[in-house]
Amino acid sequence: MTVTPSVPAETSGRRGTVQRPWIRHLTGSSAPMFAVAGLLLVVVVFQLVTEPNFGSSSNIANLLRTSAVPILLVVGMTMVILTGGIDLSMGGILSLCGIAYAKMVIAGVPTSLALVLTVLLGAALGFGVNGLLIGRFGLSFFVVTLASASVLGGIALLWSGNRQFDMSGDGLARALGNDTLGSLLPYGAIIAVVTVVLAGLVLRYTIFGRSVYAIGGNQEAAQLSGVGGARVIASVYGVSGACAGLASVMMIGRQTIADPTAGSSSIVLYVVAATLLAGVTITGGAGSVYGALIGTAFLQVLSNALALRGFNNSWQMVVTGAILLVAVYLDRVRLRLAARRG
Amino acid sequence: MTVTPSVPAETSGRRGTVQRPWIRHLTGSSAPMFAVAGLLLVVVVFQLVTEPNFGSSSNIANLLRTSAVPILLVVGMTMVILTGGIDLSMGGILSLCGIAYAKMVIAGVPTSLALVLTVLLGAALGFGVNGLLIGRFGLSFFVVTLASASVLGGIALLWSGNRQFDMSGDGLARALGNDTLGSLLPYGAIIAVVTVVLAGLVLRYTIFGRSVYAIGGNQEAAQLSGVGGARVIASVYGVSGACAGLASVMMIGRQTIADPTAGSSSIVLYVVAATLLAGVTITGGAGSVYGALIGTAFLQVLSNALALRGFNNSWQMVVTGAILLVAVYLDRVRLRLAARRG
Amino acid sequence: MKATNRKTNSLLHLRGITKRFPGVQALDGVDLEVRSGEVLGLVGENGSGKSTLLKIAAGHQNADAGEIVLDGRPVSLAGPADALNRGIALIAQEISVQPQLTVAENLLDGRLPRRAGLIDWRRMHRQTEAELRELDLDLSPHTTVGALPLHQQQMLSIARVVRRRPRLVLFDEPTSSLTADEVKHVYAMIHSLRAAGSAVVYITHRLREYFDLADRVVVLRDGRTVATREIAGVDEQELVRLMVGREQVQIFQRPAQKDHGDFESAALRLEVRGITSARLADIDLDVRAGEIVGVAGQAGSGRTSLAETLFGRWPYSGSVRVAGREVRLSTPRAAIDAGIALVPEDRKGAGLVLSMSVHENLAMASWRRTSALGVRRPGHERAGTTRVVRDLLIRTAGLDVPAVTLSGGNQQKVAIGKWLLHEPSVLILDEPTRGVDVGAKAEIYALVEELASAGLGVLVISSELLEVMRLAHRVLVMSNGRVVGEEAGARATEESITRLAFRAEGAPEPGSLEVRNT
Amino acid sequence: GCGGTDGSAGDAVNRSASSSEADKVLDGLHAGPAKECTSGKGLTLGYAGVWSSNAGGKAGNDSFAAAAEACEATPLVVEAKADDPLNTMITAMDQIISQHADAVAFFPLTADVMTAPSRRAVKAGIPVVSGEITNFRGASTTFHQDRLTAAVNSARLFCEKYPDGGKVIYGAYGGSQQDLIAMQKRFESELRDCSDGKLTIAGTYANKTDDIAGGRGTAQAVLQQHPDAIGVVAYSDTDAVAASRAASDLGMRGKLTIVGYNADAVGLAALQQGSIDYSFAWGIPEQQQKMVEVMIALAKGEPAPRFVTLYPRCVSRKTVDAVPSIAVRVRGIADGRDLAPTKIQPMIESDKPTLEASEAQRKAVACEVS
Ligand SMILES: Nc1ncnc2c1ncn2[C@@H]1O[C@H](COP(=O)(O)OP(=O)(O)OP(=O)(O)O)[C@@H](O)[C@H]1O
Ligand SMILES: Nc1ncnc2c1ncn2[C@@H]1O[C@H](COP(=O)(O)OP(=O)(O)OP(=O)(O)O)[C@@H](O)[C@H]1O
Ligand SMILES: [Mg+2]
Ligand SMILES: [Mg+2]
Repeated sequence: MTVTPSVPAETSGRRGTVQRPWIRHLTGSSAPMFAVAGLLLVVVVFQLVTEPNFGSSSNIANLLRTSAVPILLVVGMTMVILTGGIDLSMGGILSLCGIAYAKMVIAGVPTSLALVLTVLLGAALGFGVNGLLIGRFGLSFFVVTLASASVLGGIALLWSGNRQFDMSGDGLARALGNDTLGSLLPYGAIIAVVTVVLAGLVLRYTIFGRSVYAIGGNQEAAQLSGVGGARVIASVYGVSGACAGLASVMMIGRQTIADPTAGSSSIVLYVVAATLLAGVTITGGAGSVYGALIGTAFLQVLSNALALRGFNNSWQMVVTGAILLVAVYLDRVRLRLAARRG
Repeated sequence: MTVTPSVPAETSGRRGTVQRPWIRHLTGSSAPMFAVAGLLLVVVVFQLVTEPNFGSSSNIANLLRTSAVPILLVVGMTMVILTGGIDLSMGGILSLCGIAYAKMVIAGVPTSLALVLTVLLGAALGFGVNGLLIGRFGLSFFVVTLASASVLGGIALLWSGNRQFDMSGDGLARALGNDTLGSLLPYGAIIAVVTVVLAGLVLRYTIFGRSVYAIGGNQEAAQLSGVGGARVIASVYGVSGACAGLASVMMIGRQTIADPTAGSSSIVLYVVAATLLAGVTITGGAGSVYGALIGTAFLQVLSNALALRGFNNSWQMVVTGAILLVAVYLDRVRLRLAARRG
Repeated sequence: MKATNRKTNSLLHLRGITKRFPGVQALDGVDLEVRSGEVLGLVGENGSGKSTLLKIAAGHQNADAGEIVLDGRPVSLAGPADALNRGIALIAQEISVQPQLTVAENLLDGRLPRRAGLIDWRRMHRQTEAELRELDLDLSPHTTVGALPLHQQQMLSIARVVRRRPRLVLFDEPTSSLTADEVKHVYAMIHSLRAAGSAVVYITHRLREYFDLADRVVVLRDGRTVATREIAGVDEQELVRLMVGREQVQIFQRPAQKDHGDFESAALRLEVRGITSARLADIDLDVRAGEIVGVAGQAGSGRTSLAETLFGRWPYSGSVRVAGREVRLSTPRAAIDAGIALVPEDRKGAGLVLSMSVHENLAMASWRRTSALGVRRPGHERAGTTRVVRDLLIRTAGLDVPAVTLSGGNQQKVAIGKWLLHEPSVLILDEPTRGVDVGAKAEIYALVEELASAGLGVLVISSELLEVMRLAHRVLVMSNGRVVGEEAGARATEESITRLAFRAEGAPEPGSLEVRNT
Repeated sequence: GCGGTDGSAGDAVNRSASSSEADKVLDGLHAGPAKECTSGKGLTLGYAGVWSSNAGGKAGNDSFAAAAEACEATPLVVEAKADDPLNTMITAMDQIISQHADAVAFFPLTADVMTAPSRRAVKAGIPVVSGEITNFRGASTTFHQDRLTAAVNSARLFCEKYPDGGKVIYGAYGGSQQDLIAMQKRFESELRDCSDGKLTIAGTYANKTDDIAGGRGTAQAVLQQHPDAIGVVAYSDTDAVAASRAASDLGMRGKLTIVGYNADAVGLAALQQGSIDYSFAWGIPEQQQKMVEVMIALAKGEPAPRFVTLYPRCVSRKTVDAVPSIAVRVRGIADGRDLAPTKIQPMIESDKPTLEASEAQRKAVACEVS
């Protein structure tokens, strides 16, 4: 199988000019991340200057609380996209896991045990359904996760009997989804950021993590080096399922109900957009979970800012889409220039 | 240019055994279409026997009327998927075109002119936004159409002032979306089927149509032999935009209002699933618009049957997803077997 | 030489063509004249610039310098379409068909008969049927081309050019994936082209074909024209001498070395018994410690399939022992764990992750060895990869630059080098020097020999007979998925190997199987 | 004289009405005179609302802003998103809190969900006006929409109209909103009781997307199974219109009594065109005007009712002309006219939760059966 990298990847030049590391960072594959980080900074500073309440502890807590679930989902999605896939089923898994958690808690399972079991359920669904079909049988990730999203979302509705469950009495879920450490730091956000850092470490320092990049870079070569087997691909969907499982409990804590439609397809597409915004490339192999974090943070700050200025959802749709387009366009231009220089 | 089919494509064997055409049809790339057609037949017969209302003229008219918009969208989506892409923005285009049509009609433009302009607008959006960025600049179809879906949907909302428009007085739209020829045949369904046949003819009898297949099979080879890759790709998104434009007016006729949120992401994902169900492969190059029609018909009959038997949406989600999974799995098995035989 | 035929009927004259790729001077002032009605053989080693020259002549690539003179007038070719309009057609080395379209559409290549603007399939099929009959091709116009076996696809991609009767057809290794019958077929097409007054330029690695077809040959070496001869005035040995040139004979010179017999007492690294699969039939094979076994054969003879099967990529029946242990090679990982390493023939596609750094690529195959509980030990890894870069003289701007920035030869060294850290018992090299320049080639040969003498069992697959003969202590010849012959390295000659490979083509002689039961 | 009813294509929902247009209609209904109001001066009133692309959401957001501005308060309306309603409703509320609004209210999507942000508001010293009775007890004032009264009135309507009994189809949302489920249950039991079991719910259809296209297919399926049905009761006007379209296709419309809910723009137009027969008027503009009044009082520490219960008036094809369009009512609010005297939306103020209006109150808004 001939894999011709569709994008002439960045070459550091025939003459082998050795660039300083920080220049390489700015013009290299991390460029989109730094660009979005810069934009984020601009928006934050602008908001701080023009909007006195933006920096208030309650607004920051609000921002962080709102971001926790998307960030968790983005971590899982990043892993999947790094291998060159997409997980459209995260919403379905989230819905189903939320109902499973609620059913367990209502049946008297201790909440902490229920939490662990829910995360495991998410991982098992991702690994056993998507992972097996994509990694082992080689089916298209798009079709598989599209279909499993439908199946799992349907099962969530059936199992719940189309009902929401009142979970306001569940202290653990509330802690995860709602409560703050001090007045500023929601536990959920802490967990989300810890997950990002953990994922970053795993991606950098473990065989599994490097295999994820290798598969995204060139699946065949990774396989022929013994690191790109079905198991790694399956595991990536397992991780994304686990993230969705954890997110489902956070969502319950935030909403104080378990809702069988909690994970909609639009949440999933939002998560994909956030992941792709700052340098995780859709073809896999390039980008980092920190970039994904920055992309999500940017979208969140943006909608916070737009909402407070009275721009409604429609404006947010337009601006988000436009920024995504500009981001991929500029990235393409950067790669072209890099290829020409090389 | 090396042409190595990524899936060990069905080889008829080194010894070049010549099979009878009909056997080739049943085991060849049209196999999924015939399988789903068979399944469709089974469901229809079962329904006719067990459910007296199923064959009633009103139920058939209902089925056809409900199917018209999805079928139109599926035609556009098929064209795009045949080139190896996906158009996630069909919903956004549909919403925006619907508002454009309503605005024109309210401003006094004759409805037939407004209809033509709306279809042209859809084509222009597809060609000029998605087509240009994907075909000409080589950006990822997924990212581009994800982003343009958001932008166009947002513009639809902004332009409408977040309002629905009463279009119950519009006879043309009502004819397209609601009225029937005799008691059985909704005009919308007739148009949808005519569109399918037209698309089928274009795909088979024009150079453009053959180029669509060629690009899906091997984009680079197609470009080398002067098929004009960029323009064909852009045109395909234009066609899908035009289909969305026409569908928007049908939708207005059906709902009697113009709704800026008419094209949701879940409609788009439904359309993708319907397209992929019966033999259009997600990697492009294989499948036909008739297969896509059969896939859509199957999903529509299935939900009609389930609804008549009192199974709710959740069941339909589960069944649809499961059938899609089984379909792609069996297709993979078929290809494996074909490769082994070869 | 060039003075003699200037006035006669020079069709195309390439003058002083120069072309440079990153790191390689592919062509360096090449002159080439083609006359109407002749078949001109273009001879040269791998990488000598033959394909590049033809691509320039056919408008697929632009020369950095030089002149293209057509019918006595200098022209500049805007692209393949322009060249085709001027009557110059290239049949590329790689098969170029549109797999999703039918035989008829591919054959007519976009010039489809139409009625009222629509494609007239009936007429198209009738026309194609007639043409296929005329071309003596046993294909149905309706078949989807992707479903055809590769050799038929190749025939088709030839036919669709030839049918247009261009004035000049440039054949780049048209026969490399064809059976003997089909080769005859191509001959017939060339004869009819010539009879119609067209000229042909022909490249092949089967030297005999030059003698069958060509009127004259031009020999390229290292991107320069080194000789032009009437075919009647040369023999095969002379041709090889011209191709290889003195200085290059050096690298193909076998060092005084142990021969096949010397390994009989060495430990068995690899024992293959009766391996059969969709593409292989009943393969037996031994490789001993320190031994280099070469595998030769025509393209499509099953060499790559053998390598890939031994690396766990395809299901098989039969048994394999590595270093005395029975192993089941169900996945590449299982093969790696068993001690087998593969350097695949498609370096960019399968050998390296080009987007990742040199360090990562070198370390990848041994991650599982160098890590503790799945966590990498960067210091440990870097010590290893630094050593490999030093030992293999890999020229790179650093360990952390992406592998895509390296030259072909250095990329190949990385693809080999990654196995050094893993310490396998069997190393399989599939076309180890494809697209690698002369200097790097010599370094790779030295490296392979060093690894063998360190006790590895090495299996070298190559289409370059000189390479096989240079490296192997023993040469196996494959054809149609079988091992059909064996020669001791010292005794192997280009001719003896080619004879073995060809004898097995067509009707398999029972004797061909006996050859390997030495 | 309201938008979208003249039969031609036009603005279905909230085409803005001019003051003179509004005055003409509202004068006839005895609305209070246009008044200068400065009670909200210097106050910021927050409202976490439904996305404006939803007709009801837009009506709520527009009339809230109109009412606040009419009394010189600054409205801070933050919308939730249709995509992800519950999470974004929480976020909207939190954003209002971080803006230190002087009072905050929210739309009851799923009321329980708002407990946590409501607590945060109270903690930040911001009085909360809760949108729904099931929500948290710390709210200063709770607005409650009494769907049960509507359920009873529509059941009674059928008992009166069809003394011989028959089959009724119920159009449910199909989601899990508690108040909608309670409404359906109440209708069912009342129907059984008032007809001595002669009237039954023969089938249900669901329409989660709350659009006409979505309800039409499912309604048609169930109508086909029950060609002898005598009526359809739907949780929303949109859903009722969907059933009406399906019935027309089946040739059954003439035999059916179709009842919607909300009497929003879609419902009013449908009543005027005769595609549905009854609806129950939920006076979103009136509720928002009252809500703003209560919020201003709370912000200033003045007394305010603990509970405000809105019970819906039955509107029929005959009486629909007496109900002015939402656009007219929003204009009236913006002009400072008091809509309470119009009695479009009767309300009960109480210190304890009023889950259901009294018998007398219910009868006052019952359906006129023809
Ligand atoms: N597109 C390219 N980019 C970089 N280097 C190239 C490219 N094409 C050819 N080369 C290099 O130019 C040199 C000549 O290549 P060419 O393909 O013309 O050789 P050839 O004589 O046809 O060899 P073979 O017999 O193996 O086909 C080789 O060193 C090759 O690696
Ligand atoms: N058991 C198998 N089943 C299916 N496909 C196989 C099997 N073994 C090999 N292949 C496919 O066949 C390809 C090799 O076929 P090809 O005819 O091009 O080369 P080959 O004959 O194996 O090798 P070479 O040309 O190097 O002698 C492999 O790359 C692989 O894709
Ligand atoms: Mg070549
Ligand atoms: Mg090979």
